[in-house]
Amino acid sequence: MTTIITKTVTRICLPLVILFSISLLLAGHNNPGGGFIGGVMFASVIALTYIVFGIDHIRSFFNPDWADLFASGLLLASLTAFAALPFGHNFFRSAVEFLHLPFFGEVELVSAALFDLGVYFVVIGSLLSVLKNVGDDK
Amino acid sequence: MNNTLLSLTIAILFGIGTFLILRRDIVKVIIGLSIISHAVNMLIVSSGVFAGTKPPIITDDGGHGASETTGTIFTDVLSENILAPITTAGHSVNYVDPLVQALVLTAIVISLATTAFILILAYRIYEEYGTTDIKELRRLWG
Amino acid sequence: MDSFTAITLAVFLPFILAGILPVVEKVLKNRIGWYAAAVALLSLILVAQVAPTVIHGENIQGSIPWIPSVGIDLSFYGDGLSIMFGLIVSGIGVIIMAYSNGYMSKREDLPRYYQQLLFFMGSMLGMVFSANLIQLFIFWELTSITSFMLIGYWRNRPMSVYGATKSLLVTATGGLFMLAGFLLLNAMTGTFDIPTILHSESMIEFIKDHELFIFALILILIGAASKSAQGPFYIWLPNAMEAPTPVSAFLHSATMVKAGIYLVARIHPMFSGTDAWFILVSGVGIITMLVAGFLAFRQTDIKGILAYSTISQLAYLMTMYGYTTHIHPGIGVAAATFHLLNHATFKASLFLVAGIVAHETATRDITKMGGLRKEMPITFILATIGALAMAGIPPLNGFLSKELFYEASWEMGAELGGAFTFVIPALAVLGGVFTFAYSIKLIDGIFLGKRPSRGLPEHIHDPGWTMILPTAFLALLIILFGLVPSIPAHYIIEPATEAILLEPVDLHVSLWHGLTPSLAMTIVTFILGLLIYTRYDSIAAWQNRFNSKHPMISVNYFYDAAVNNAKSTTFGFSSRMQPGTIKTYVTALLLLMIVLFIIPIIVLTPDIIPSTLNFDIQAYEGIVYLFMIVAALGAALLPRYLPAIVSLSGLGYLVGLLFIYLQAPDLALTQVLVETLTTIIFLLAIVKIPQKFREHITPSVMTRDLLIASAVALTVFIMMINATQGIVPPFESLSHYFIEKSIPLAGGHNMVNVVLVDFRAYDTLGEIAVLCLAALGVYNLIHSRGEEE
Amino acid sequence: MKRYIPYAVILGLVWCFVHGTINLNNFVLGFIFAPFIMIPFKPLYNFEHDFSVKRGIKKIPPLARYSFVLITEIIKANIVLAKIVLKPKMDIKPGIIAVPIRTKTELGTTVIANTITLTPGTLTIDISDDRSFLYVHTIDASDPDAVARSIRDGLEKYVLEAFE
Amino acid sequence: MNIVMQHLPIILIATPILMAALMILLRSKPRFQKDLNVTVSFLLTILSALLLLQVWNSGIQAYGVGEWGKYGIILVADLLSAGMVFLTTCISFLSLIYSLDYIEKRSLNSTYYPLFNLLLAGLNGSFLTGDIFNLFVFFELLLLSSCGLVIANEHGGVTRISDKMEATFKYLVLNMLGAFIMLIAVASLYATTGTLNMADISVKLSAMSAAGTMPWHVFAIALMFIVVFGNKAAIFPLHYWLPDVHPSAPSPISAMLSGVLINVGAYGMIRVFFLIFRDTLYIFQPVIIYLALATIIIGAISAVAQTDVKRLLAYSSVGQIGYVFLGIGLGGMYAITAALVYLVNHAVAKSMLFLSSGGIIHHAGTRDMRKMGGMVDSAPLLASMFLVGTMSIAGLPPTGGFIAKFLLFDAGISEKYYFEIGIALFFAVFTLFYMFRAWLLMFWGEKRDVEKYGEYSSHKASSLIVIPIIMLASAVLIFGLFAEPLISLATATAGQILDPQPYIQAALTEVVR
Amino acid sequence: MISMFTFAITFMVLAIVPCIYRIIKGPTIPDRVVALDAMTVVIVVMLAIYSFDRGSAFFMDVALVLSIIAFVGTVTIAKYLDEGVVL
Amino acid sequence: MIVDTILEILSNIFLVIGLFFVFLGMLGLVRLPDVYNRLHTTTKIGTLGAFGVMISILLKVGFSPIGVKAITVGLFLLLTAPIAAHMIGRAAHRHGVGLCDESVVDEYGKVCTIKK
Ligand code: NA
Ligand code: NA
Repeated sequence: MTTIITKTVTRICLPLVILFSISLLLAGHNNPGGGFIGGVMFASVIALTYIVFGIDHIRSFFNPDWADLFASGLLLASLTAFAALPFGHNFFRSAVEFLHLPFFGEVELVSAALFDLGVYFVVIGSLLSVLKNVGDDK
Repeated sequence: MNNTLLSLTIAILFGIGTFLILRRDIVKVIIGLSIISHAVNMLIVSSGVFAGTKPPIITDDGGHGASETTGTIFTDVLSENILAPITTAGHSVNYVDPLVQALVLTAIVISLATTAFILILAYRIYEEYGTTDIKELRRLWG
Repeated sequence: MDSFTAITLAVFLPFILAGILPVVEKVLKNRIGWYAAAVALLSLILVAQVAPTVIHGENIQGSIPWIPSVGIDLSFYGDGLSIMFGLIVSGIGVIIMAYSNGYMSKREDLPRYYQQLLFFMGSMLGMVFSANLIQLFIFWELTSITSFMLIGYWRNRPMSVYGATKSLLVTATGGLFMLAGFLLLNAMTGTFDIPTILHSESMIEFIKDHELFIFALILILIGAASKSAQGPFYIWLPNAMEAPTPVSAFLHSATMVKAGIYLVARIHPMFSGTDAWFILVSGVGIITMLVAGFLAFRQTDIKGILAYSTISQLAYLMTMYGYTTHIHPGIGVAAATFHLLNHATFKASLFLVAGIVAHETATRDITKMGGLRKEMPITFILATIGALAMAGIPPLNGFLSKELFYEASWEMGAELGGAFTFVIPALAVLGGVFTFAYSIKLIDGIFLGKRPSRGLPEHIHDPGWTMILPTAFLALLIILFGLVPSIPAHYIIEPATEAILLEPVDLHVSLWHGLTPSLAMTIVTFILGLLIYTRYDSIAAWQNRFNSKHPMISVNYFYDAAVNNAKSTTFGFSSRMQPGTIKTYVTALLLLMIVLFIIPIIVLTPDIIPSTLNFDIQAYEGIVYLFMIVAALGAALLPRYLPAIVSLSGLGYLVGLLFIYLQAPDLALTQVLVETLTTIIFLLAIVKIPQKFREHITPSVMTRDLLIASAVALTVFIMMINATQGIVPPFESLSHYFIEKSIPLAGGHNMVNVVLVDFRAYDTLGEIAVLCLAALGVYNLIHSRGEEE
Repeated sequence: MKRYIPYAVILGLVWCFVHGTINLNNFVLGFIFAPFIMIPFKPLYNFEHDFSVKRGIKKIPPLARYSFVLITEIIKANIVLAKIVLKPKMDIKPGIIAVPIRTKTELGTTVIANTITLTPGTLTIDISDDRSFLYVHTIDASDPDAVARSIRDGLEKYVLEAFE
Repeated sequence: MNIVMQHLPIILIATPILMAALMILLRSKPRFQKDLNVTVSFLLTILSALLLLQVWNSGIQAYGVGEWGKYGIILVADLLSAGMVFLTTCISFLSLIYSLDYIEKRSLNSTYYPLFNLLLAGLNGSFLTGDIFNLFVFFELLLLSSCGLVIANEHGGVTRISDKMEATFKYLVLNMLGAFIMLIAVASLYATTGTLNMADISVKLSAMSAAGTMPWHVFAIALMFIVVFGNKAAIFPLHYWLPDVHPSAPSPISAMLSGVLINVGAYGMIRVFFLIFRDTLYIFQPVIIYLALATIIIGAISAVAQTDVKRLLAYSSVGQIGYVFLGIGLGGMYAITAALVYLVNHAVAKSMLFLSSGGIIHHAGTRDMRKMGGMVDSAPLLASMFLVGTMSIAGLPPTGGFIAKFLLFDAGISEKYYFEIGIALFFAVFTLFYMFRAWLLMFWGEKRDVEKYGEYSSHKASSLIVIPIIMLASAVLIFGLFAEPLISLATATAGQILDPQPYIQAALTEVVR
Repeated sequence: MISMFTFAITFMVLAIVPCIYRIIKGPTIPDRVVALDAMTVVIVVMLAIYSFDRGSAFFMDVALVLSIIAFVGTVTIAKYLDEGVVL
Repeated sequence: MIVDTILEILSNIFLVIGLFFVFLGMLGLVRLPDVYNRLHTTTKIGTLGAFGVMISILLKVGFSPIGVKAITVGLFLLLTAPIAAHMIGRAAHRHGVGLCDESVVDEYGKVCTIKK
């Protein structure tokens, strides 16, 4: 078992890193980052909690089905790509919209971001599914 | 990106990886594959073709729509033998080649997936065979 | 109905009507044999219906489009030769099917039996009427397959399976060679159409002068010889006797084995008249005739005698088709064609008799029989007619064709001159001697002499009329053809001979020719035949001694050795080729890459080192390169897993650092993340892999591996320094497009990300699918244990 | 919901920091995300006592004091170690000693442990099962009691003030 | 319907990916999972037929994913790719039906459907893509999905799990190496031409060739692709993984691997060499021919040595793919036609044989042919189906295999490759020998020693297992009896292959934003 | 004239030498892990300098990610060493 | 103006000191006798040096993205470095890595052996 010291710092890191991962996901289109990088970041911090607190302990309160997550990610990604078809466009045709929101100012809405979200889910889901499957294997 | 010493390094990594995949221990083989995968990734990046110095992230845009133009014509008129893109003479680009980086990203992710699979496979093989020696891993032969 | 339709129907009706046999069986039950006979009769009628047209010198031709893109149509050609074969095939077919009603037990799988017989008959008819070499080949191989199925009719008996396998391997293989011959013929003439070649003198001239002539001839003759059991290919026929006797009578005496003869006759116009033709066809024929004749004489199994006799008789035909003389160019051909017809009648009748005898006595061993003439008088008479015809006793048809054979041999000998003047006729006589001897042996062994005290059933009698009548009909033909030879000669042999020689033929056959050399040869034959028959025991003793001393003088020895040892021999090869260790496989791949890489260097002799190499780097960059090499070496050389993995991880971070120098922040991010995750998974894996094994690398292995590794490194290096010279002007990278359109069209500043999620998002879709696959695969790996629930 | 507020505030700031631009937009974004991140991991965090602004403000001076001491100690530590590393002859007397601690909360224990690690010559190796001792590796273990004393009197006091 | 017709190429690739995701999400509802997948798979078969029809009627279709034209990724459906896709969807549909009864429930309901769908996506994607890097991505998709499927559990458990893993490991290592080499080649190609679009590369390389500025290393790149595709197709000396992997997989997957997956290598070879590296043909053609001959020899001789029915079939695949490559290497119009016909016939026959072998294994409870015998009485249907396949592989009429061999030999001889065809012919005899020997060992001869090996299973193969076999066997016969449609299709395809201008025209005039 | 940047980067690269030495030399596994961890710190510093020199924050992101992920890695290896398991 | 100059000088000093300390920390890896002592130099000197460099950058660029991120990185290192050191040290000891010969006391070792 890891010590209280490690656990405490992991507790501190966990939200920070998750936040960072979301930041990387959202920033990806204009800055380094994106779905994959954000996803790996997320997966590694969950892995860290698994490692530090023990997979069974984490699972007692936080036990998403990672397979469902990566499947949904793949579904989301492919549906995003399909979404262009009803509009008379080719598969994966992207759309860019610039929205003016009252508080945030100009916000760029990119259909590709939805795809990137799918990537994000797939990365998180698949990596953690691997870790969980192997970790469970006694 | 004509960099001979980098090419040499990549080649040497290739050699080292090759040496490892010729070993008898499957874990060593996998390590060898990892090294080669690094080498390949670097190789792809170094085959980028722009001599730019900036990362391929456009920073200086004054609002959407405007951006750096590269002075390039993009048309394909096969009948007239015009093969896009065609740049104006003496043109130089600030960025490094974004395409190769995207390719490498894909390659890295794929090799992560493959490596994960092959590692767990090695783990199961050990469970089944009780060894990691490739010489004993030859029930299938002849 | 026009002739073409009639022939088409004659060929395909057996297939179609056989196809519905299982349905017919529901109605007719055990009597489907008669249905089959009716089908055969239908074909016979259809063939006979067109015969007059052909006899009048008019050939039948027509085609249905089949594979026009390679110039192969379903086309039929009916000339005298085809019609003769068509009549034999369908005629004997009727007899055999009828006979089978009595022969085949009701307990047998009759639908299968008749179905295969009819398939065979259809294939045979298709073969003889094919106007097209490829079509001919197709039907040819179909006869091989149906023969295979019929020989293996009793499919659980090892000897049946052995015989069936042998026949298939020999004949189908021969067929493949024949196909190659046809292809060469096509390469020479540009057509597969037989009539086209036959009717073009220039083409035939061209073939004979062509450099591929001899190859085509040999290949086609291999096919013919294998089918007709000539030369070394004879070995399958004796074993084919495992088939039900009617099958042997039909396929392995009267019809299928003559396919090779048919082929020789068919290609006669294209290839004959050359030395090669004579040497190959007649040479092989004579040797086979003598050897098989002797072996037939030595058999004790009735069907064994008949089988070897068939081989020997077919060799007669071969020999004669090889003869071409200046004075009577057609004499050999005519003799062969006549003998072919006669052989079909007497050999089929003998087989049917053999079937009757075996059916009644429950044995086929001639040494266990004797004196049956009293118990089965009708059978005895029929057998005697057949045997005497085979022995060449007048006034039966066998005598006539043997006379022609002797005449042709005499003339051929004279034509060649020198020693051949007597050698050729002498060899022919020797063949006749054996024939005479085993024919007598057959009758003597079964019907004459004393009935053995033990081994035979109590009550032996003539069979029912279903078996007698067909046999009797054949015997009738034997006598008819002998007494009135002008009927077959005029209506069958002449048209057939004309078809082969491509010129009008006037054939005069009669019982009395006058005092000719051939008459003398016949008399010598009878005397010598009687003589060696009486000396049978000493000859047998001599041969047994010889065989035990020289077991290798047997084609069967080689066949069995090849087939039985095939697995063990090839296993040695295959286990050396496929040693099972992945190292070999990897080495092969790498060596192939290296070798292939060298090819352009050798062929083009380029400057493999470009002149514009750039060695200009910052010092720190160089040091990082060095670090990477050191870290990689660490990962390679550290003997234990964990240190190696730590070193590998270090390499990964350094690669990330390098990506920074290469202006790739996204890559660096991904690299360090992936590196760490890889390390975690490495640790997960080695948790359960304690390092028990440690490789001891011998110096020789080390040297070899280092050589391979260096060669790979060199290959990559040369590839890279050349490839990184930049895009060949005037072309440009399409990355320009991304720089220009990233923001306006995709709304993103990070071009790498835009490429990933927009321009090449499709790649990324594949990439995330790969990630899912890894997860699914790992799930499968972990959950693959244990039994199914 | 109230107890999320401190976390939300912190995460709002974190968002600004990782994003690199400190402005209201970013803060609000982080603030909004915070609950969603925290809820699944609720059991990992101690939500017993509600957050009070007053208490938070009261903690600022001790925190500042602690930070100041920490920084000076760190600098000292570095200079000491730099000397050791640069000295041509290694004459150190390292060892692991047990140091009793008075902190009770997990955060306090962690902070003191980390502080010890960051300060001169000491490095927390482990904590005893009852959390009353820290096992500290020290480069100069010639007088273990002195080390333990200096920790108790120096750093631990400030940690207790600021974090408990 | 119109929208479907417009997007046929991508639908054939993306739908399986979508289905894979759905199948994972639906894994708690096995019935629905099964029904949905079978339905969609069937529809895909129809759609692929429509695509082929569309290409046949209105020429080569290019589809720009994301409407980026050659700057993104385009899919190109010409007769070759559309034909391959049609073949793939047909065989995979039948294999899927077969799997429903053959694969053990715990695999079937957890990972089998998604893996199978991704395999299909990988195949269709590899065939349709017009982008060389995308080809790499889909190769990886193929690799990992087939690895996952090889270790899927099947009923009966005749194949040891350890064997599956050993085989998978070898497969994976060799293919990872292949992938690395492919990346080197692709990167070098990009560095030389500045594009990844195959049509574009082709245009640029021909222009370089015409101007005399083509660098020599393009030849080296071309030859590296032989390693890449040769590895996928398992030609000598890259065949080693095949005899280990194909038999270890569950039979429907063996059918997919041997029937379809190795064709990817042949396809890639044709596509890359006749589209991109036309100007280097004169160097690589002899190389391919001799590698093909070596492959034929190795496959033929090794197959004779086998006693395991699936391993025998696998070696036979090695030999047979050698014939396909011989056709590719000969390179003329007729030879390519022959190679394509050969490929299709082999695909159909071999998948049928592997599916039958699954039935045989169920029946006999072993893969060792020496422990079988006389099964013709207890399994007459399998016997006749296997015989049809045997005849086709052996090249006997009236099966498609004969037509294929005939065309190939004729093509070779008409192009004066006498020696090469001689070798090929000689080893065709081996094929005949080992195929019939196998059939005889299993179905004829004395019934097996019951005391030693136990009774044959009395369990009758269900219609899910029988129907796919019968359908494929009928196809084998149809290709033999009515060969003209296939040959004309192959001829038209060969025409497109040898004249890449229409392909380039279609690919590069795709609308670009 | 060597710029400040080149000097700093070169200096940091030289700081990696001891890390690599320890990674290779060991002698114990913890030694290697310490060295690996230390190497990431140096790389982080290099990234920071590089980022500053280029005036772009992109490389800073890499530095942040590296410092986080290296922590994860170190904890994992340490736990493995300590308990012989990872998860 | 003067403020700028002072900041510039200060930042350069921080930079030089930071770099120097990072280097020293790494040098410690070679010079110090065992893993525990090496942990001292890398975590303390290395981290502080890194922090110094980050401060220097912050001083140079102010609260621009680069500066803010730099200080984020620095803080994160300060937070995690001790934990890493603690984990490694603990693991090393429990893994059986003994203290160097110069060591004078090992109170933890006793506890460990009792536990085992
Ligand atoms: Na790696
Ligand atoms: Na750290």
